[in-house]
Formats: sequence, structure tokens, C-alpha cells
Amino acid sequence: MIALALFTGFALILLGLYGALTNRDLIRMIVAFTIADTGVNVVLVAVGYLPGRTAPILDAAVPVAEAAARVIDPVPQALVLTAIVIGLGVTALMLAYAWRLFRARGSLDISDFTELKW
Amino acid sequence: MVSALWILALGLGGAFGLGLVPRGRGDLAFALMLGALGAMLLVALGWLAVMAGGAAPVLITTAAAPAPFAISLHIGLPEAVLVTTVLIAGALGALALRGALLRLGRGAMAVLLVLMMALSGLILTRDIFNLFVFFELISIATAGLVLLSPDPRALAAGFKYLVIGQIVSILLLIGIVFTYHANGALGLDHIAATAPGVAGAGLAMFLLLIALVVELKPFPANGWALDIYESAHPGFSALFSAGSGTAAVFALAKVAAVAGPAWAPLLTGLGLLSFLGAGLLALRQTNDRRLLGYSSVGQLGLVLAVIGQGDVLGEATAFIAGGILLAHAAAKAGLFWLSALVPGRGLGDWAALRRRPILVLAFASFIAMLIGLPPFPGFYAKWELAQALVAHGRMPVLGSVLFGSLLEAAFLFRWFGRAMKAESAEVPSANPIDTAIVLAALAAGWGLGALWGALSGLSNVLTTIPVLFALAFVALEPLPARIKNVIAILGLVGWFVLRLPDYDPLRLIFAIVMLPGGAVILLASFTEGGRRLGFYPPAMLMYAGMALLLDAVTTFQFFAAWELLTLGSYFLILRGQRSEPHAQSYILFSLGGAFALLAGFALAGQGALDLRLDALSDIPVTIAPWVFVLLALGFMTKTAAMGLHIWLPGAHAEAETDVSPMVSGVLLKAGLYGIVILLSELGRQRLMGVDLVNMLAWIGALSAFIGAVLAVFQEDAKRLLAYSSISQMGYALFGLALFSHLGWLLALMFVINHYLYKSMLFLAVGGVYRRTHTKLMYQMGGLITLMPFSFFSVLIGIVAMSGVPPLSGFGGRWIFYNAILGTDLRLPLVMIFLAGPVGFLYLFRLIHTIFLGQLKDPHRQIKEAPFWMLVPQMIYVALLIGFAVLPGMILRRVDTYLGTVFGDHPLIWTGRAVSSEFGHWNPVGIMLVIIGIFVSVGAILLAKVHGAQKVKQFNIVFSAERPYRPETTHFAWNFFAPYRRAVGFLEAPVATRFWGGIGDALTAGAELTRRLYTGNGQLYATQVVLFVLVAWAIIFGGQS
Amino acid sequence: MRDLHANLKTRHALGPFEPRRANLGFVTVPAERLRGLLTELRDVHGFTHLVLLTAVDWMEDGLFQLTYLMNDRAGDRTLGVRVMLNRDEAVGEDMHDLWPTAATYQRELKEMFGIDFPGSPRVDEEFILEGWTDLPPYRRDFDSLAYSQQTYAERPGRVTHDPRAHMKSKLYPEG
Amino acid sequence: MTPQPGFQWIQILYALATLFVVLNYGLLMTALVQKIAARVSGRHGIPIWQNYVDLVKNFALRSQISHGVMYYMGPIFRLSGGIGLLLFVPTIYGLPWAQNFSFAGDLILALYFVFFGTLGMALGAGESGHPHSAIGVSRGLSQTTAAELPLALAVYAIAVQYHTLNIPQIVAAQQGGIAHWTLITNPLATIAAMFAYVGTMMRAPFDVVLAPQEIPIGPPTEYHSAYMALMQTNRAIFPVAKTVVYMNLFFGGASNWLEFALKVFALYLIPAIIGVVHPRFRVEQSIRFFLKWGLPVGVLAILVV
Amino acid sequence: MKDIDERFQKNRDRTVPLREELRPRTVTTPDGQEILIEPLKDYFCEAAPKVHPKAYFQIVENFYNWARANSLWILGFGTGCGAIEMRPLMTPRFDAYRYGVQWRPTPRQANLLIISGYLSVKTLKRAIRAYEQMQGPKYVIGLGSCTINGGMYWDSYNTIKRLDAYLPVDLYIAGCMPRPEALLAGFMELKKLIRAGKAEGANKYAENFATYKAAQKSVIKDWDMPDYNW
Repeated sequence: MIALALFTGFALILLGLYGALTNRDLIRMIVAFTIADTGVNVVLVAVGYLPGRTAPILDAAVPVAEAAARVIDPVPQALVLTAIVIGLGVTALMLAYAWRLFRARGSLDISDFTELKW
Repeated sequence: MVSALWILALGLGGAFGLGLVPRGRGDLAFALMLGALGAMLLVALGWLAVMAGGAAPVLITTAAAPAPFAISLHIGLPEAVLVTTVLIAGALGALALRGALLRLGRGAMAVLLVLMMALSGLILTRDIFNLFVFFELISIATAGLVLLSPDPRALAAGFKYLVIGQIVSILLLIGIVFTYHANGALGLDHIAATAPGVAGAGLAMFLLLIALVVELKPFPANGWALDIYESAHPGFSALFSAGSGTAAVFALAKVAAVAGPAWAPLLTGLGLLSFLGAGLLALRQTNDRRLLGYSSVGQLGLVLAVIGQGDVLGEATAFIAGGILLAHAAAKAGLFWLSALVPGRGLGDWAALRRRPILVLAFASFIAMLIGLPPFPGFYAKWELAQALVAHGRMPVLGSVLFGSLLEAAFLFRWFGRAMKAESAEVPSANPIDTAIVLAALAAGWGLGALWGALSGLSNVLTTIPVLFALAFVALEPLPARIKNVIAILGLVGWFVLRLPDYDPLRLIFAIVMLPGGAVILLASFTEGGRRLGFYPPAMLMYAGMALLLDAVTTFQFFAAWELLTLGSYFLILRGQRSEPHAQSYILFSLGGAFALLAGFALAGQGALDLRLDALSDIPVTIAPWVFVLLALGFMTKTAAMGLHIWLPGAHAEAETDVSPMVSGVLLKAGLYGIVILLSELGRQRLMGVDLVNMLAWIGALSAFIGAVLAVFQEDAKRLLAYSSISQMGYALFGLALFSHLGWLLALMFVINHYLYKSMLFLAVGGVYRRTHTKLMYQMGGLITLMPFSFFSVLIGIVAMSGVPPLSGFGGRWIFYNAILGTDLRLPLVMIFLAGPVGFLYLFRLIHTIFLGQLKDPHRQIKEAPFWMLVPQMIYVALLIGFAVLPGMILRRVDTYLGTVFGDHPLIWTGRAVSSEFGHWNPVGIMLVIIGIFVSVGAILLAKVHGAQKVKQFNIVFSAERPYRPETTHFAWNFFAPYRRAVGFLEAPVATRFWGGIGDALTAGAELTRRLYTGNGQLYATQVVLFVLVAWAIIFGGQS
Repeated sequence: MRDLHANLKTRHALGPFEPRRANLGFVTVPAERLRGLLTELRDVHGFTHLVLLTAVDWMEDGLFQLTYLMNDRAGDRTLGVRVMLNRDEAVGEDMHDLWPTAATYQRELKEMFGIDFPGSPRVDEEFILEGWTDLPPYRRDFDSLAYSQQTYAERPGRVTHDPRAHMKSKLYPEG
Repeated sequence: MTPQPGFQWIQILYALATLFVVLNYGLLMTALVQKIAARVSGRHGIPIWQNYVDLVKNFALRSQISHGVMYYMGPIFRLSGGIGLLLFVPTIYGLPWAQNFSFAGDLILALYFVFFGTLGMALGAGESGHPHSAIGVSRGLSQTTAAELPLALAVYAIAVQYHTLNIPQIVAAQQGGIAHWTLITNPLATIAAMFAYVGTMMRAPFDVVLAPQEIPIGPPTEYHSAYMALMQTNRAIFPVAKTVVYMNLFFGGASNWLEFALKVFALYLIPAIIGVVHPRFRVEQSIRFFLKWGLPVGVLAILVV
Repeated sequence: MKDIDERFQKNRDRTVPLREELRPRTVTTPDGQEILIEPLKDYFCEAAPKVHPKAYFQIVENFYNWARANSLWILGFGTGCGAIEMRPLMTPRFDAYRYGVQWRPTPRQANLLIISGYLSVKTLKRAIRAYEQMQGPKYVIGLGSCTINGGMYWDSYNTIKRLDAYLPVDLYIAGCMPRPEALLAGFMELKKLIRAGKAEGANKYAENFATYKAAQKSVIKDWDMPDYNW
């Protein structure tokens, strides 16, 4: 189960990276990065997962006293939440950039923006 | 003390608070932002004060829980210093960005505040996930602030930056989660405390580290960052370099400290790769901001390498890395802010700065800070780094660092030289706020220099009287040149008188040449009117270096003085009209030589931070030869021994009229002084069966001969004199390498004689140049009647120099023969013998083609050289004649002193005559006999031809023809054509080709490597991925 | 040679052929045809060498005659091309582009005969005379003896004999 | 080494006497050598007193011109160089009044004083502004650089051999028969020195400096009358003085005037004889000649001594 | 045909312009000033030759004259066919050296100028320059009939016919061409003249300088330097 999740996560990351490194279209690159981000999040969750435990939500089902033994590690979950938020911000920023680039240059091809080099 | 959390809270609060400011009230928003920044800075300064007072570091917890359950921050002295630095940079940066910020409104200001908050957080936090969050915040803020740039290309740069940010964040996150998985904690202190539990922890740590390394924009995975540097608003680039770079390095340092020494080689390697690669690439760079970007990359790489070497540096790491980092922050921020004042983007466009000398001072200071020249922190850092590295046998690392520094010097001085020489009609912006920001960075740099000097535990360069005296001339710049000249002369003489009782006779000889000798040359500077901006500070810096050199008792003092005189003389030489390329090669060779000295001293020190010079004689036999080689290389670069000489002709020839004698007559002696120290402390050394002192003798003889031959073939009078200096220094080197009483006496006599006649000749030729505006000898001719005094001094100069009795050169030859008769070193003698008459050739040419022969039309009404230029010449004439008749005045004391050194007394002084084991020399007798004969013969001739018809230049027997024009009648060009046909093969520029080949290879490498940066963001991303993979393969490849 | 003449005659309006030897002959050509003829002779017929360029003063006819003597090395033949110029305004055509040596001859002709060759290099500079102020000395209206008598100091007492009468009286005093 | 005897006023008279003897000897001897050279080519040759006549004639010329101060100085330097060289070296070994002014310096002084006249002459010729003078100087200096080299090496070799630079001591060490001469005891040094001797005597094949047919007469092109006379005087003294140095160093010196006359004449004859049977070298040829043949001998001499 | 055209009159009006390199010109000095260069004035000494007195005592003068007579230094300047006749004098057959005669390559050091044949105007100019550069006392020998009365060049438009009109000739050696023996005999005659104090050509030239110069300039129309070539 963990292995599968880990595998899925890494597969998504590689897929995303591959996509980002091979697609020249800005939007496609952004999408690819989103996929990779998702993969990272999956990996994060998978690493924190402990078989047979429940979500780290302290409610009636999981009393505080048993929490340490019954819930999975809450830290990766917290990380994932943060990472998702940040990923959202970054994606939004990239989209904003893509939009402004398109407006300014009329192109979405990353290989068109090479006036800065050497 | 308020909690350091307030720094973050104020930043965030300010950012949110900006949202409350009504739209259209940009000024209010800006004030609020500045207020927030100021408040953050106040808190940071408070902590800095506390920490500097010696308080213990404080761990700050958040969410009222200790570390494993919550994020903790840590503030100690380094954090306080860095946060303060970053915030100062931020506050000044905000001012620099004010126009753009006001244009874009409160949103941008909020982003700036967030950036500053995130940078502070990055420095303070002890939690790796928190690191990630701050990195992402920085990343987002950076992408936002890049948009401040008026440059439309910045858009694409920002996008590329974001793409890389994504990759880094993926790496970082995976690294973080696996680290957490392995260690069960996110706090750095806990990771360090728990042993890595799970396999794969290594990979996790690798991912973490490599992600942080990529944040430092390492070569070659850094094209994206350079685009930012080039296109962003310079105010932001300053922040990006000084703030983000600094913070990121510190974050890496924190993680690296946790990761343990196993990762040190990786960090060192990547750091050095960056340092060298960036330096190489910058060699071909033409855009100022991109060049600064490369420089940032290189400097951060250097710091990374220093962090990687933390295991051997120990306590000193903070001092060294901090020194480099802070100097870099000040210099780089200052340079980016300066670039905002410069209208053009080419390197030559910085010529506009020349219209505001204070900015030139800033420019020069920043460059010196980046290269690590005294008195800036990088200098102390480099010294300690070298000591520590050598002590632990890490010579390759030291070698790379020094080579990288040389590359850095190459591109920075190339830039500076171009800025000083290029034509520019542009005027730099005169905005007072922007200027004030630059000056603030300048003040910070100098302040740091003083601080680091005080902290170093070595002698503080900035508090020595000569340096302070030299720096005082910066303040005196508004005064007229003549007043400054008086002060300078008084200073030199005064210092000499002050120090006189402490000099032993050996040092006295050098001191006489360097201090009062320098003062005599300065007499010629009275010719210059106006204010002569930029002349006295470097000149006095050079003299300060020489004064300190003579006073130096430890290796550090010696080295610091050496660097000072090098730096001062570079700026002096650069003042010449066409001297830019020559000054460039001068500084490169000099710094190369200085680095050889640094390595040599470090090797000798064996870990001792500072070593008394007289302790050099006690170093172990195993390393002594290597120390000898390194030091000898360093000193011979200064004396321009054959092979290391190619900088000299241009540098001496193209320098200003009164600078040429300074750098030739005086400065070269510094190298000789070094060799004297070297030989007297280390004595004879053998390396792989070769007697190194004999080797020196060979090099000296070769220099003496080839230098003379090359001088014969020069058309440029000053170049001729410059090559002659190489030859003369060769003689002196040979004399020293004879390693005997008489040999040293010979060398010391050369020190005095060469100073006298070379200064005189350079001044005379300079005076002629002043009138004729040419240095090409064949364009002159027949000036004897118009410039009789100059002719006379050249005449005396060449008689003295060629060794013809009765002038002082003969004494040198006499001692020379007596010295060599006692030596077994016979083969190099042949070359010395060859060199003697060859000297005659070029000297004759000098006097003949300038003063004799046919007077040219444009020169018919030329006046004698300016009075003040003649004054020192006539002083030299008097001294030369005096020294010829009474050599005992000085030599006798030195002779006695050398007797105590070598324990023998080969010369017997009876009255005014000298005799040796082999022969005798009666200077007064020679003078009287020659004068007697000369006057008698002259009287006979005069009695016979007193009524001779005085004729003019065309009244010559010209095969009964009438000469066509003076130009066609003056035999001067390629004067020694037959000699060239016979020995012209010696002219082959072997050394020039060799060094030129190295230079070409480097620039070709740079040109080739530059092509990596195609500007395609996707390719950059691929490079980053490949970079990570290769690093991974190197680290883990060996293990599997 | 005759074949050559026949070949060129009509095209270049040549005058009659005047043979001297089997491999030497002269021909006269109108001035405006000169360049074409010389060029063809040089480039087509192998007369690559300009042996000399000289002039004759036909004062009585009011003409200068220029003679271009050309040699065909391979064919061992020499051809003299003559062209007549008006003596009053003697202007020849500059040929130094065909044979660089022509420039030197033209300078000499300018100095000695006063025939101008516009365009010829340095044609107006002194050639061998320095500071000459009179008529060009090779023109027949310049009288060398008269000039010499009017210019150079003479030693009195010099007697000039008619060589024929003098030698006769010396060798056969009795008649 | 014992301190040298000091100076007494009578030495000036002694020096003048030596000068007088050497001047006359030089004038006659050079004429004699010229006569010999003439006889080699089947001519009668100049009268033996011709040098005196020429000297008087040149002094007696009525008009002179001057190109300037250095032009005046040139011949003065030249003659002072010749006389000085003569007077800095003891002429006759053991003859008290022929020790000249050798108290002032040793062999090194003589070696370097040779350049005194050359330098002054070159400067004087330079001021005349004549290109041929400059060309001659250029050639002369170029050739000298290579020609003097073997002598420097030979001097070093014999200084090491005799462990002194003092000329009387070197001569003293050679007394007692021909077997004690440096010629026999150190033939390599002698040969090396003779290269220099032949090379600096301004005779074929090393006389391209003057090259009368090519650059009229080289440096002295503009000189005449009394200037010329001084130079002629020097032409009589200087070769003799130089030969004296060589004689002292390599050929046992001279202990009386007759020996002096014979040895100097014999030595002087060497370049003369070589000269009459050789064509002229170009400058670069003679430089290469000295580097190829003179230099190795000299190097050998300093290595084996 | 008649020998001479009675109507021919030489052109007496035209003058030769000064050569370009001798014309006054303005030159910019290194300091940017414009200065006037007058080559004739600036490059050449303009003084006139002086008459040099004999030695005060006759006996000294006689001694000097003896030395002068026995030390004849010839300027190696050959004009016309006589240049060839002089060379054999150096050979073993004639060996002029034994009479104290030798050849010098520069006029400064020579005191005997032998004009060895016809002189065209152009060469005359050079001969005069060379003569003037010799130092007095100096002597001139005219060799062959061309120098005496023009010889076979009696009607040449460009050759002078009488040398002594232009230079103070001490001695003529007649013949066309005189053999080397004649030259030797001429030297002996010259020696006699010198010893007798009669060879004062240099002083004669200086005394009558204006006349000589006028005669020279009537022939040499472009004497483009100061009158006396020092």
C-alpha cells in the first residue's frame, strides 16, 4: 500500500518533470509542474502513513490519550497542507507570468524568450 | 529585549498593514513600509548589540511548545549579524527601489516586506520545513519584485526563475520528508542529535543539500539566476545578491553543520566549481549587471567552499566565511546601486563615473572588497583560509581558491580599467538618495575592513600610520595638486626620519631609495597643476605599502604591505593614457605573485596564523625548498624576471611621466627587498637536486641578457628603459644569488644606482615626451641644443649605466668582477658578460636618436623640459657623480654590515681607495686622471678650432647632394638592423606567447562555456536536473 | 611580317609596310588608331616588349614623328609603329598602362621635345635636366651651339677647323 | 693584496714621457705595417714618416666647421680614451717610470675604459647629424658586443688562474721564459682573447664599420682638420695601448722598451696580416662568427681554468 | 648647312621655381602651435666663406706648406672619362701613395679636388657643393681638355667649357685623356706650387666669392641653397 502510494507519487513526479522539461508551451509546463507537485504531495503523505492507523483527527473516535498509538504521524499531513497552499500560490504566480508574457510577446513558447543569455 | 520573532511579525504585520492604506496614497504606504523595515532593523540591531556584547545565543520557541512539536528559531551572533545585514540591505534597497515601488503601489511594497521577513526567517529558523516555507516565500516574492524592473526582458527571467523554483521545491520537499522519515524530526537540532535511523537518510540529506546548493545558483546550473541579475531592477538585484544570497548561504551552512563532515567534500567541490566557473565565464562578459551576477555566483561558491572546509577551519569558519560574505554583501549591493547611476549597460559605459570622483573611489573600493585586497575583510579571511588549508595539507583547495581569485581579479580589473579609460559623454545620475545609498555601502565596506582587521588578531592594516596618511589624501583631494605634493613629500621624508634609527644598513639602503628617493621623484610632480584627482591617494598608498614592507616583522605584515603597494601602484599605472591593458597584466601578474607569496607564507607558517620573518629560517627542511620556490616566484614577479616580465614594459612605458620613475626606480626594489629577505632567512635550498639559489642566478643572468637584447630593438624610448629595467634587475638578482658578501654588495649598489639613473632617465625621457608628445625615438632627433639639460642628464645616466669609468656604474662592474671571481657559478656568467656591451647598444640609441641627429620641423621651437622635472634630474646627476667619487659614503656602512652577515671582509678601505683580494679601485684617482687628460686634450683642440664656423643640420657631406628633409636624413628607425639580423631570433616572444596562450585558452574556454546559457528556461531546468544527477552520481557512484 | 601587315591593314587603317630586314619593318598609323593597334600587337601578336619610344622632329613639315619599336621575342621580329603628331600642339597618347616603361620614355620626350603625354606618371617632373629654362633642347629650332655660346664661358683662342680641310692639309701638306 | 703606492707629482712627467714614446712608436709602427701591407700587394707604399706629415697637415688646415658641443667633445673623448687606456696600464714591467697611473685601478678599469672613447666618438659623430655616422656607429657597436665577449671570458679565466686582477702581478707571474706566458699556460684563454683582439682592431674582415666605399667612412664622416688630427693621434696610441694590455695579459709583458717594441709590433701584425688576405664581413656575419667560434673557446677557457 | 642659327636667342626671362621641400611652410608643433619653417634659413648655415690668413711666421707657413704638399688627400669624385684614369694610380704600377697622395671618401677630409673630365651643369652643381665642403687650404686640378676649353663638348647645350670660370683651378693637365703618368706629373707640379705658397685657391675663391657665385648661377639656374654650401 505504502509502496504503491510511493511509487505513484514518484511516478507522478517524474511524469511531471518530464512534461515540464519537454513541453515548450508555458501552460503545459505549468500543468506538468502541478502534476509533479501532486506527486510530491502523494509521496509526503505516503511517507507519513502507518498501516492500520487512522487519520490524525482528535475527535470522539480517537481520544487524546490514545492518539499517539492510533493515528498516523500528523506532521507530514501538516506539511502537505502547507505545501499545497504554497504550490497553489506558485502556480498562480506562474500563470500570471504566462499571461503577462503572452500579452507582452504574443507567444507562449518558452524557447522564444531567450533574449537574455550568455 | 523584544523577541526576535518581532522581526518576522513586524514584516508580516507591515505587509498586511499596507493593505489598509488607501489606494493612491503611495507615499503613505512607502512610509509605512519603511517604518516596518526600520522597526525590524531596530530589533535586529538590538539583538546585534546584545550578541556582540557576548550574550549567549537564544532559542526561541513558537506555539508555546519546545522544538519537536513546534518550530524554533535561534539567534546568536552570526544570525544577528546576518539579519542586520540583510535588513540594512533591504532598507537601503527599498530606498533604491522607491521609484518603482511607488509606481507599482502598496502591493509591491508588501511583497518587499514579505521578502525581508522571509529572508530574516530563513536565517533565524531551525526547522527544515520552515526553511522550505521561507524559501518558497522568497521565491514568490522574488518573482513578484522582478516585475519592478522597467526592462521588458525581466518577465521571461522571472518565469525561468519560477520554473527552477519548482524543481528546487520538489527536491527540497522530498528531501525534507525523507529526512523526517529517517530522523523523526524536522528541527535541525534534533536531526543533528539523532543518528540517522533509516537507510536512505543519505539520499534524503543529499536532496536537501543539493536543493539548497541550487538555491545558491551554482555554476553551471545558474543561467536563470543570471537573467534575473541582468534584467531586474538594480535595486532589487542588489537585494537578490546581498540579501537572498547571504541568507541562502547561511541556511545551507546550518543544514551542512547538521549533515556532518561527510558532505564537506561535495560542498567544497561544488563551491570551487562555482567559483572557478563563474570567474571563467565572467572573463568574456560585456554586460555590467550580468558580470556582477557571475561575481555573485562565484563569491557564494567561495563561501560554500569555505563552509565545506569547516572541518579544518574550525572556529575560524565564521570569521572567514563571514568576512567574505559581508564584504560581498556590501560590495555587491554597492555595485548594483552604482549601476543604477550609470546610464549605459556596457562595461565601458561606467566611464561616466569619472565625472564624479567619489563614485570612482566607491567603485575601486568595492572591487578591492570583492577580490579580498587589504584593508577589506576578504583579505584577512583569505589569509586565515590559506593558513588553515595549508596547515592541513589542502593545497589543491587553496590552489583553486587562489586561481579563482585571480580570475575574479582579471574580470573585475578589466572592467575597472575599461571604465577608467573608455570615452564617455554620459553623465551619471546625480540623485542624492541613490548616491547616499552607494556611499552607505562604501562606508559599510570600510567599516567592516576596520572591524575585521581588529578581529583578526593580526595587525590591523587600517590603523597603521602610513596607510592612514595615504587615506588622508582622499580627504585632501579638493586641495591643489602642488599643496598635496608638498604634504606628500613632507610625509615621506618625515616618516623616513622618524624610522631612521630603526633601520639596519641593509634596510636603510632600501629605505633611502623608497622614501626620500620617492620624495625626490615627487619633486617632478610639481609640474602638474590643477587638482590631479586620483593621483595622490594611490601614490601614497604605494609608498605606504613600501614603508610598511620595510617595517614588517611578520609574514602577515609583509604580505599586507605587499598587497597595498601592489594595489596603489596599479591605480597609479592605470592613470597613463594608453595603459589600460598593461595595468591589467600588471595587476594580474602582481596578484599571481602575491598569491604565490601567500601560499609560501602559509606553507611556512604550518598553521601558525602569523610568523615572524626571522622565524622563516627555522622552518623544517622538508618544506623549506617549497617555501623558497613559492616566495621566489612571488618576488621575481615583482622584479620582472625573464618569463614573468611581460607586464613590465607596457606598464612602465605607458605610465605617466612621473609615475614611470616611481614604478621603475622605486617599486622594483620591493621585489629585490623580498629576495634579500628570502635569501637571508632561507639561505641555500635544494629541491630535487637543483640548487635553487643557483637557479636564481641563472634566471638573473637570463633576464639581464634577454632584457638587454629586447631593449635594443625597441622604438619607444620608455619601453626601451623598461626593458633595460628587466635587464638591470637581472643583474641585481644575479648578484644576490651569488650569495656572497661581494655579490650582495653588488646588488645593493645596483639598488642605488638603478634607482638613480633609471629615475633620471625616465624623467628625462618623460620631459622630452612632454614637449614632443611622442615616445617613438625615430620621430625625435637633434634635441640637444633645445633641451641641453635633459641631454646632460641622459648623458650622465648612460655613462653611469653602461659602467664606463669614471661614473658610478664602473664601481658596480668592479665589485661584480671581484664577486664572480670567488664563485663557482661560471656558465651564467657568459650571459652576464654578453649583456654588458648590449646595454651599451640600447643606451647609445636612446641618446642618439632623441638628442643627436636631425632636428625635425615640428620640434624646432621646443622648449627645455619643465623646471620641476629638471630639478630631480640635476639632483640625480649630482648624486651620481658624488656616488662615483665617494662610493664609500654609503657602501662602506653596508660593507661592514654585510661583514657581520657573511663573516668575511673581502674589501679593504684605505682612505678613498678600495682594494680586494684581486685588485684595487681608486675612484678619486680615476676621476682626477680622466679629468686631467680630458681637459688637456680639450684645451689643445679648443686652441686649434676655436674659430670654427658653426653650421646647421643640413650642412653635412651628403655625397654632394642636398639632404631632402630631416625625416629622411635621420638614421634612427630600426637602428640596430644588423644586430637584429644576427641575433633577432632572441626576440621571439616566447613568454608572451606562453602567457598569451594561457589567456587565450581561458577566454576561449569562457566563450565556449558561455554557450551553455542559451537563454532557454527549459534548458536551464534540464541543466539543474542534470547537475543534481551528476552530483548524485559522483557522491553515490563510488559507494555502489 | 607582310602577313601581319595584310591582316591588320584594313582594320587599323595602316599605311604602307616598309620592310628593312626580314624581321624588321615599319608602318605608319593614324594617331586615333594607335592604341587599338598597339594593344592588339601586344596581346594577340606577341609584341610584348616595347624596345623604345622615340621622336623625330620634322620641323619643316610641322610634324613630330613618334616611333614605338616593339619586339616579338618568340617570333624574333621587330615592328616599328610610327605616328605623326602636329608639332604646334604636340600631344601624344599615354601608353604607360600597356608598358610601364613607356612612362619613362614619355617623361624624356616631354623634357627633350616638349611633347606632352597627359596622364603619364610624373610627366611634368624634371627628367635629366635640372633647372632648364629654355626650349626643349632636342627640338630642331633650339640651336645648341648658339645656346652654348650665349651661356657658357669660353676660353679665347680656341680655333675650329673644318675636319676635312684640316686633315687634308695635315696629311697632304703639299696638296 | 698590498695597498697600491699612492700618487706623486713626478708621475705626471713620467706619464708624459711614456706617452711621447708610445705616440712616436705608434705613428711609425702603423706606417710600417701599412708599408708591409703595400708590399704584400706589390706596391712601394707610403713613406715611413707619412703619418707625421698627415698629422701636421691636418693640424695646419686653416678652416674648420663645428656641428655643436658634442661634436667638439667627440675627438676629445676619443683621444682621452686612448691616452687613458695607455696610462691606466703599466707599460713596461719593472720599469718604475713606466708604471703610469696604474694606482687608480686594475685590469677591470682598463677593460671598461676602452668604451670611453667609443662612447664619446659615437656621440660626437651623432651630433654631426650625418646618417652615415649613425650607421657606422650602429655597425660598430653591434659588432663590438660580440667581439669583446671572448676577451671578457678570457680575462675572467686568467684572473682566476693568477688569482688577481692586478696587471703587474699577472705579468710577474709570467716571468721566467716563454713557458710561463699565458699563451702556454692557458692557451684557450689566449685564443679567445685573440678573437677579440683581431675583431676590434678595425681591420678586414671586421672593418665594415668604416666601410669607406659604402658609408664614406662611418662615424668620422664629418670630422676634419684638428678634430681629425686628434683622432689620428688616437689611431697611433690606442691600438698600441690595447696591444699593451693583451701583451701584459697573455704574452709575458715587456721588461724593456725593445721587448715592448717587438712584441707590440708582432701582435699588431696579426690583425694586419689577417686583414690583407681577407674580404670584409658584414656585421651580422662577424657577430655570428664571434658567437660561433670566439664564444665557445671563451666558455671552454672559463670552464677548464 | 650652316653651323649656327644667328637668330637664335636663349631665353633669359624664365626662372626656376623653388623646389617644394625648400619652400617655407607652416608646421604644427606638438603643442598645437603653428610655426613657420623656412628650410633655407633653418637647415643651412648662411655665412659667407672667409679669407684665412697664412701663418704669422713665414718659416711656419713653409713648414705647413711642405706638409700640405706631401699629404695630398684627394676627394674620390669622378666625372667624365678621367675617373677611369685615376684608378690605376692606386695600383702597383703607378702607386701614388708613395708621394703622400691618398683618396678620402668625404670632402671634409680631402683637400684636393680633381675634376676628371667634362662637367655637365648638373654635375657642376655637385662639384661646387663638394668643393665648398672641403676645408682650406684646398686645391683643384682640372683634368683633360674638356675642363680647359670644352673639348669635344664645345657646342653642347649642357656642358661647361671652362672650369676656372666657376672654381679656382690651381692646375690643368691637358690631354684627351691624359694618362696616369701625366697625372703623377701634375701632382708633382702641384706640390711645387703648394710649397711655393702659390696654391691659394681657397682664399681666391673667398675673395672673389661674389664673382664666382654669379658665374656659377648664370649656368646653374636652380642653385637652391644658400650661396656657400658649408
